[in-house]
Amino acid sequence: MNILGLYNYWIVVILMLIGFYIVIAHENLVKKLVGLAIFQTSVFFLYISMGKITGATAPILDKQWQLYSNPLPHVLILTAIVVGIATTALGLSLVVRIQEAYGSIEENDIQIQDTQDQFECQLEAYGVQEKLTTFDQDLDE
Amino acid sequence: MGDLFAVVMLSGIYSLLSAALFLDLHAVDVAFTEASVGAGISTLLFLATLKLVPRYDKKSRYKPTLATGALLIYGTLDMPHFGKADAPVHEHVAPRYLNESMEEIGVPNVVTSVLASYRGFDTLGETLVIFTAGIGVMSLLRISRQAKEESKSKTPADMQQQVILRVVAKMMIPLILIFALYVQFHGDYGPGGGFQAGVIFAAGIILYTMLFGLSTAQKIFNRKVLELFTAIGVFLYASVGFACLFMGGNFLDYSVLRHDPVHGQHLGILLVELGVGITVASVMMTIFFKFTWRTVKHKYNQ
Amino acid sequence: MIETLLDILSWILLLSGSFFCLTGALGLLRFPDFFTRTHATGITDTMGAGLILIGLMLQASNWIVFAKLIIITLFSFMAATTACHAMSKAAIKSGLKPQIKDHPGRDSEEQPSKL
Amino acid sequence: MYILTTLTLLVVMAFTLIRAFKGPTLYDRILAVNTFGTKTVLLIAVLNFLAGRQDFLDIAIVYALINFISVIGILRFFEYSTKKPLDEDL
Repeated sequence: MNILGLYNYWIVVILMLIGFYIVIAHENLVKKLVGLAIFQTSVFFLYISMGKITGATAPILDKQWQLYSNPLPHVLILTAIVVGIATTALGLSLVVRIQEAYGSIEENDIQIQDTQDQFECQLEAYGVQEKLTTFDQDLDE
Repeated sequence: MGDLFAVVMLSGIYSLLSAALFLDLHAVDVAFTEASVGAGISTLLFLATLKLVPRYDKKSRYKPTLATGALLIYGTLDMPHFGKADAPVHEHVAPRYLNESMEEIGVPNVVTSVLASYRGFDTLGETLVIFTAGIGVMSLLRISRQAKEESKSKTPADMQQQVILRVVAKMMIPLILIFALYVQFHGDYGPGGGFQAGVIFAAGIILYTMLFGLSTAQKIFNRKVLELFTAIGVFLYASVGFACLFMGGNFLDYSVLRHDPVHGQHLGILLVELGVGITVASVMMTIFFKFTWRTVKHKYNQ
Repeated sequence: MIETLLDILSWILLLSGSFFCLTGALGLLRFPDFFTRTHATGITDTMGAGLILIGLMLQASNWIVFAKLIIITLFSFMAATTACHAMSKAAIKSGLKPQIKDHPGRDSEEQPSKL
Repeated sequence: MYILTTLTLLVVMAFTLIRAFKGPTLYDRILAVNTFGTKTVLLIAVLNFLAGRQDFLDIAIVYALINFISVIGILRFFEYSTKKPLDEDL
């Protein structure tokens, strides 16, 4: 009983880890953003569930009620949600630009292209003329 | 699940469900925001992005193991129990907000009074973050004027075939806009306020855009108007703060705006919420329009 | 007397509304293809939601609650039915065919999954 | 009585969720999302009455609106991506 009273934090931890797993494990950038949103929501749940008082009511004052839940986490999370959508929109527009620049939104493809570009730049800087056609095959292996 | 459309739809369901959970946790204002922002606008933005990126992912993934979870669970063992009234969270400033805000501010919705008055400076910062994000999206998804002119003549009125949908939407859009205004100005007495109202207003315009075409909607909400309103909202908020300074109070201390401090607080909260609403609505519309222009351009470049 | 009557009436409405919602969900889960599923949920959504909301209206404590419930009812009537119509239309247009008796071999699992 | 209705709605939502996960075609998923939204509106309305405070029905109205808008959005963005020619007289 003593430990079971903490179940709200466990839900938060599980959600947080799901979001974290998605952000780390998936290479697709859109999926990463979805994972980030889930991570964000878990933090919201942490705050809101800490503010709840059993038997109380929502913090809109009324003569019939005496006990109210804590309004402070609500304020913090309300603004956080709107800021969250703004940052998600920014992330999505970055994804769109990445798709236009690289032709892919898989992290691995992007990194391969980056390394390739860097390598070619260095070759140019050192004055190497011949093209290393085997480079792509090396990366594929 | 390799289909990103399915992923986005399931995340929309998740958002709906989490808003219901917020309601159960007594956070009505948060549930309101999550319902309009998370389930509505966020899903639409993800869908608009999916128009521009490949729809299926490559199913390549790492397999990390997460041992952090066990540590986090161990860390929760010292936390106060769920729903207890004597947790440390409830002891610092919350009692003051709950007990004295009625005399000091005179607004029944404590969340609104904390948001707009007690922590008004904080909210000014959040509004600025939204403003900055809007500018960021504007500059990232910029389209040259020439490309815009080219595609403007070709923009179809989308969903032309859906006659019933258009008729029903014509009935609903005015109601949505009126409801947004109700949420804006009733936020002192019930759940609601500038953030939610802005998002709902933008959602109404977005519905119009989806059904009647982007160029039709942009006859009123064109780029210049939106940019102007984005700035006006923040400007209104900050200028209320400076007006308080000039009248002899602190920054964003609305009590000095009128002779009666409570009336001053009412006026200040009204103006500040209006500023927030204007900024949020125009930033959301700007972001959606930018994404939609990209899809139109993308479609005709193929 | 009147209040007891209203309570009983609203309970009946709430229960029958929940029953309709449940049948609709069973239909959504068990029916073979998309169009039959639309049929199941589309009809019972309107009926069940309407009954539950009318049942709640009888319990409203003041007229603002009553008016808000009426607004919700109107919205959900318009929105749910229109959305169902739009969905079926879009599905037909995109080439999803209803399962017809003459082709017994076709199952919902064999529908083109790329849609 | 409210509790019974709430529980039924939760069961209904669970069924809908299963369909959203399984859904062989994308339209099944859209249908599931729409049904889920309608049921959430009902759930919130009933929860209001269950909690004894009836003045939060605004949230249910927002849900009804947003659900409609997002379904239209899904259809609209999805309609684009089908490359087939659209039939005019349907």
